[in-house]
Amino acid sequence: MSTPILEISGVSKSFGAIKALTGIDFSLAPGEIHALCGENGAGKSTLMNIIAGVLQPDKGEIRIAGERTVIANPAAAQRLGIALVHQEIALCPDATVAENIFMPAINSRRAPLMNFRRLHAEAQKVMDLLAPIPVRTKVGDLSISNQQLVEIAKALTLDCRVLILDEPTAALTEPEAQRLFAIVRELRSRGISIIYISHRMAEIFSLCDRVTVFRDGRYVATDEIVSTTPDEVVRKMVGREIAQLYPDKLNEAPGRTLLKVSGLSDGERCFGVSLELRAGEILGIGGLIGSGRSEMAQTMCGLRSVAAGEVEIDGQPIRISCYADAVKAGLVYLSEDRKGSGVFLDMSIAANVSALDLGKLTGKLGLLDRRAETAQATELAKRLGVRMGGVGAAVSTLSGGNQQKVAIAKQLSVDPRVMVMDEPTRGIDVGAKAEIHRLLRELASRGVGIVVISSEMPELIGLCDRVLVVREGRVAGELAADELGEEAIIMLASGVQSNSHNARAQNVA
Amino acid sequence: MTAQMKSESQGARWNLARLGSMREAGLIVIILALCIAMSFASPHFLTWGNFRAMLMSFSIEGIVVVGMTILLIVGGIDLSVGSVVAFSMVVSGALFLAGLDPWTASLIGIAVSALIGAVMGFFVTVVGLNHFITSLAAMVIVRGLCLIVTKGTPLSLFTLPPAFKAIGQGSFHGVPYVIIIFVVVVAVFDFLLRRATAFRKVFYTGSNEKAAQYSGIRTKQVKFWVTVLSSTLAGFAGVIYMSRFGAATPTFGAGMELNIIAAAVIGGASLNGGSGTIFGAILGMALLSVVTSSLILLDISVYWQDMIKGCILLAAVSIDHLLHRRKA
Amino acid sequence: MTAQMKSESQGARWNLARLGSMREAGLIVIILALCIAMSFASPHFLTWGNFRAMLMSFSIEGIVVVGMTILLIVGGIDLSVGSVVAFSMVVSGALFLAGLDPWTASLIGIAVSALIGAVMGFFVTVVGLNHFITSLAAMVIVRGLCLIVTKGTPLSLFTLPPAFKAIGQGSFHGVPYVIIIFVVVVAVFDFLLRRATAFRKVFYTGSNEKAAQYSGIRTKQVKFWVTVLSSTLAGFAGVIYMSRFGAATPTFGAGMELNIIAAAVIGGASLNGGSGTIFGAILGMALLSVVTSSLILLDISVYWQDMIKGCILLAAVSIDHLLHRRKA
Amino acid sequence: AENPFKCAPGEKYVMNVMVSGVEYWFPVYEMFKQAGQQFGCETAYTGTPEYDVNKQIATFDQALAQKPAGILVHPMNSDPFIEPINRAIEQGTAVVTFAADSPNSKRVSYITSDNVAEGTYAADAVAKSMDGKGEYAVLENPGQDNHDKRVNAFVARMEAKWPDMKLVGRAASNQDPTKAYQAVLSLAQAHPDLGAVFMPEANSAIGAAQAAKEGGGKIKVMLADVNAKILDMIKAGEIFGSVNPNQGMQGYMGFMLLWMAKHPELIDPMNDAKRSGFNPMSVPFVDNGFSIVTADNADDFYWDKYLKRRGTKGIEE
Ligand SMILES: Nc1ncnc2c1ncn2[C@@H]1O[C@H](COP(=O)(O)OP(=O)(O)OP(=O)(O)O)[C@@H](O)[C@H]1O
Ligand SMILES: Nc1ncnc2c1ncn2[C@@H]1O[C@H](COP(=O)(O)OP(=O)(O)OP(=O)(O)O)[C@@H](O)[C@H]1O
Ligand SMILES: O[C@@H]1[C@H](O)[C@H](O)CO[C@H]1O
Ligand SMILES: [Mg+2]
Ligand SMILES: [Mg+2]
Repeated sequence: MSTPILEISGVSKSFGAIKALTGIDFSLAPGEIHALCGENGAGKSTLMNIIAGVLQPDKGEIRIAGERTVIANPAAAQRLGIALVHQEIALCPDATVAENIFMPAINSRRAPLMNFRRLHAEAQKVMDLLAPIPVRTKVGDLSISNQQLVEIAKALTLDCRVLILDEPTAALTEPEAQRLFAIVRELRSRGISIIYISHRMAEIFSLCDRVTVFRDGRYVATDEIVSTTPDEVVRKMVGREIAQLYPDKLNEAPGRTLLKVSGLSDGERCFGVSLELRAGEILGIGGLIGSGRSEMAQTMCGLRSVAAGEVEIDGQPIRISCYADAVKAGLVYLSEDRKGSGVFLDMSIAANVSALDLGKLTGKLGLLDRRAETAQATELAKRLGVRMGGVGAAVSTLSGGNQQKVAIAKQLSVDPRVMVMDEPTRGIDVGAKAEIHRLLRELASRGVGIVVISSEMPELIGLCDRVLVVREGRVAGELAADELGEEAIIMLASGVQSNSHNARAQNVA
Repeated sequence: MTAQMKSESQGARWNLARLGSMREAGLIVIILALCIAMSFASPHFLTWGNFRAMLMSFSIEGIVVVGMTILLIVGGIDLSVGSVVAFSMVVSGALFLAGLDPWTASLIGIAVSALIGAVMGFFVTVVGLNHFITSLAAMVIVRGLCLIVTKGTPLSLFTLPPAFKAIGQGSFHGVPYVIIIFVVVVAVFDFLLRRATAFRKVFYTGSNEKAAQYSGIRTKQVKFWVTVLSSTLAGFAGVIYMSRFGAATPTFGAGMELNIIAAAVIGGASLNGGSGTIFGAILGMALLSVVTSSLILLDISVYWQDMIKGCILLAAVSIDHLLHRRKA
Repeated sequence: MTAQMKSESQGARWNLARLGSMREAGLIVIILALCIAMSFASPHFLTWGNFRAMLMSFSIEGIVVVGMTILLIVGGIDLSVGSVVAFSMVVSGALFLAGLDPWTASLIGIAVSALIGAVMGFFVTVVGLNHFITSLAAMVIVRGLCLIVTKGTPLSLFTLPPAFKAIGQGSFHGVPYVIIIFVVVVAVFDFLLRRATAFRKVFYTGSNEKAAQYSGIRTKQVKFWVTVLSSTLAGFAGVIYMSRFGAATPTFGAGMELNIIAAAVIGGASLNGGSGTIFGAILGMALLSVVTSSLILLDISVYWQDMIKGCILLAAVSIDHLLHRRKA
Repeated sequence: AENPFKCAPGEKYVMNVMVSGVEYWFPVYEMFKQAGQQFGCETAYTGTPEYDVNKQIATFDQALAQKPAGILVHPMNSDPFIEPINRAIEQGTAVVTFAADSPNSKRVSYITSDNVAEGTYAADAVAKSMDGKGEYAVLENPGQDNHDKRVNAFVARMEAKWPDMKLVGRAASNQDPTKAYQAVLSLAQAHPDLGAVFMPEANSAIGAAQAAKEGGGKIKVMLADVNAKILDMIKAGEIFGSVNPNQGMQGYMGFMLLWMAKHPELIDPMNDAKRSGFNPMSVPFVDNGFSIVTADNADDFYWDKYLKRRGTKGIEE
């Protein structure tokens, strides 16, 4: 075998008392796509940050093409030909898409003046490979999924030998993901090595050549994809068998109407949306990126201003002028933008969990009962399996998936009547995801209304009893449990007959 | 878990073990070190008279610092505090001279200050301007109002009744009322900021306004009320100054805002919002005051005072920062 | 797409169509409206003499605004500018009095100012303090240095050679050199900030420092150099002031920082970094200046000037904000 | 008998001001110090470098904590100093105010130049040179009492004695040369016939004089106080003139008043003081006079030359 392009041996990294990595080994062959798997908090992102020069290891060494190397900072990594698409979007919101895409190039450019015309033309070319986002738009004005596409486009412009993608598809839908895979394969054919981190087993098995598994910051195993199975990878990750990925669906007729939305428009991105959610069922919402699913949900909950339409909960019409009204009526929304609007990064886990309803933790005299707050957070964190130092730790110290669990814990802390969850399991590992799905099913069966917006097709199909598909801000159609399938969803979502749809290993996910 | 809950339940903040890990510990150490050094350098430093002078000099400003710190936590800033302090003095003073009893006059002065806060709050939350520019305009406008009311000359309130003057000038068993009021205000707000539900929303809003909105918090309301609170406390301070000085000076407190903001920032408040403590801010104030008064006691040439003061300040915040960073 | 490219290739910034969509359009409209109103109110307003007078009065400060704006864009702030202006005057002045030729003395004054910026840059990037507290300390220290050098008394530089005095006092075909220098500095930096590769990094660093680092930008270097630039421009302004006034006053420029920051913020710079333009900041400065001189021209009572000025300021930024928001 | 005009060991007299780094105070202290030395007393110069009454009171209190024999204070604002001054008197420290007063306090004396006379004189000088006819403006520092007095006296005198002198503008320059510069430029625009401008202190004058000069030198600049730059401009004819309080006398007499207040046993006037326990030293007010500075005598007002002539270290001793 030829010398690995990248070789990690014995790398350890701690954050205070938390050991993120312990004596990790890893090796990347030239021209391979190498999947990296592990539960939330297993240390995947930490290792990638070390490779990209963002963090320094406490111990261990890195070899690039056989040569021992210290990667002091991101600029050094770039010079070595290492590019990283970060799990957490790191773009400049005030700059245009074009400038963000070519930021590393602008940084190292010698020409004293900018040539904006060329920049825009070239950036548009790169961007169009993924999605036709106009490159003069300010990144701050893009939805989070479009930002993720920009982040990927940015990595594609780098002249690199090693490309690391840390959960690039967490908020992407099938078509974008497929486009990305085509690009990644093409890069591989040019001899570029790729590290691919994902919690979606289907993707890993359709895209990658080898897979390495980490558990609790330690190296577990590396296998050829062809000689392993998703179940085995999951077992290595979690350390046990996961019996059933998705809970059983509702097998009786749904009960009374919990949520009724009629003719809802915001006048900009969603128009005349009507839907009905009934007790016991989990309603899915599918659609392409930018179809307006999130806007629809946000409008419903008073997070965007309503131009027309009505919302009823339990048969009671509610007046929603702001989100606080919705919360009061028992309607809560989980944001798809974790960092931007989901969590308070600098605040403790406990404070994050209690943010939605401080009232129930408030005793006489308006004082916060911190013991109750701690207890609540501890209980929910345990239920969701948050890997953490303690509930007093800042959310910023958690891994991406664990931050997402905190965001979910916040929703669960109030006893909502209807939960609208936008990409609820974004970045969450297989085991925890199954756990959360079970929890949602259990809530649904106890009469809590659950709406799940998801870009992950298997999740919509596996979890939901019924799926609405949204296209260009309107409901394009509805699929009952027995009609659910990737092809059906895609057809409704894109509005065209897709005949040559390349179905992924459906049985896996 | 039990251990955690226990320390939590003891109110624990003053627990010695936790002191070491407090944000404020570095500052306390630095202030103590300065005091010890000073007590060797000057026999006058460790006297009640000097201590009283230092406390007196910052205790009324300390009340303003409380409001500013809370405003910084919510992500705002208030450049108008100095003007509002003066306006509160001037309005109360003018009403008193017009025949009102000083207590009612003072209440009106404070109410007017709150109103100024409400107007600023309106511009920030409804119009959508930022706190900096809004409060800058307010600073100029309110200072102008002071000049208009007084025609530029200080109002002499020599005739204030002794009972009212006592607030600012009297003392209780040797401890000036001003200091008592200061300690009470600080203690109450420090406690509330750490424990009260309403103030927790201030942290959420300052830490991530959007996430706060997505948690059902009416962040505009929060920002509005914090702005009002800051002005109200400034107005309250103005009334105490009036009692202490027996005068209402239209130019009073010009430039005060920088000192106040500096104290809060030294004490750990972030200009980007989301963090800060009242106790820390007061320590910041104390540090500034100890440095100033040390230089005077040491009889340092006036030419050199500013330079040395600035250097000590810079060194102190650097040490504090490095101590704190090491820990993190 | 072709149409788009065309407008781009025309350098386009001054293209009328785009003017409407510019961040600065609102301010221009407001300033013009004020000017038109004033030209009815006072026959002296719309004269070259008055225009020249207004330009003269803000052009040197305008140079300081340039540096401050760039510093705000990178996410910093500089409270020390007023002190640095004075220090540059004082150092150059003292060296001149000690026998150096004024040109060399001025270069040294500017170099010393740059050095102050470098020291601040060190504390910000290496020690890790924030710009606010660092520059606050610098403000005090440098003001102290001014006192030390001058012993508190203004240096009279009456004997400056005419060629040197001409910078601040002379004119070229009726246009004062000061205005020419100002226009050149503003034009150059405005252009660089929009077009130069190096200055893009300032925006990136200010917009999201982490993202910039991940793209290989040495954000500490960027912040360091911008800090140095701001002080250097302040030092340059100090030298021009020295030439204009033929004096070096240790107390010069105290409180200047607020005015400078206000101008930049009115002109669209964000205190959180990431946005701002030189042109906008200069418009902000112009607005402040038009208001001030209008009040004098209209012979408004001094007692009312502040209040009216503040109200106009508040109204102007509100209108600007609302105009701009409607568009977004 | 032994010379009674001698200090006991450790007897200390303090001068206390705001904006302590500013030149005006230095000649005051110079003579305060000299008088002290002549009496064998210790003296000290204290105060806050800032323009802030709260901070000044803090330094006053600190000085007080060291129990000095007397304090010569320039109270930034009158009434805020009542309580501190009275507290000082109670603890046996004598207090005399200078250049600004705290009339409602128990301070022993107040020494100052007559601000009204200064304004009046300045008005006469300006009007006379313009043959009693023309336009003038004033720059102000609203809120500082002695400055307001000078300006008001100037305007009042013009109105009373010079009916053809017309006040065309007032602007606040607040002791800032750049503000004064802009104000004079604007005033000159609005009033092309502006012939004179008066301001009550020297900082503004640096900016105002420059603006006047750029306007072609038609505007006569008149002010109170001096500094090296002002003196140079007076000598060059670029500034019309200045009224300057006799700082030396302020300091010297200030000390004498303090000293006498601290040693009342030396005086035994014919009144009821002794019997009723009042301080017999009662001189409520002293006028230290002022000088008119013109090109002829300007040379005698340079602080550095004065220091060199005297061979002392100024406020640093
Ligand atoms: N800045 C930090 N401070 C403290 N702990 C940290 C910090 N960053 C990461 N950790 C901890 O290191 C561990 C590994 O985190 P990492 O982000 O590498 O996990 P991951 O495998 O990428 O998980 P995910 O799938 O959720 O993204 C976690 O326990 C996390 O809490
Ligand atoms: N502030 C904004 N300004 C302009 N366009 C916006 C803004 N926010 C969102 N959009 C656009 O609105 C469209 C719909 O948004 P959004 O992405 O939320 O839809 P979605 O169906 O939830 O898809 P996803 O969440 O997967 O991206 C997208 O084209 C997005 O770019
Ligand atoms: O102008 C000066 C000073 O400002 C001080 O007030 C003393 O008296 C005046 O002459
Ligand atoms: Mg991760
Ligand atoms: Mg979405």
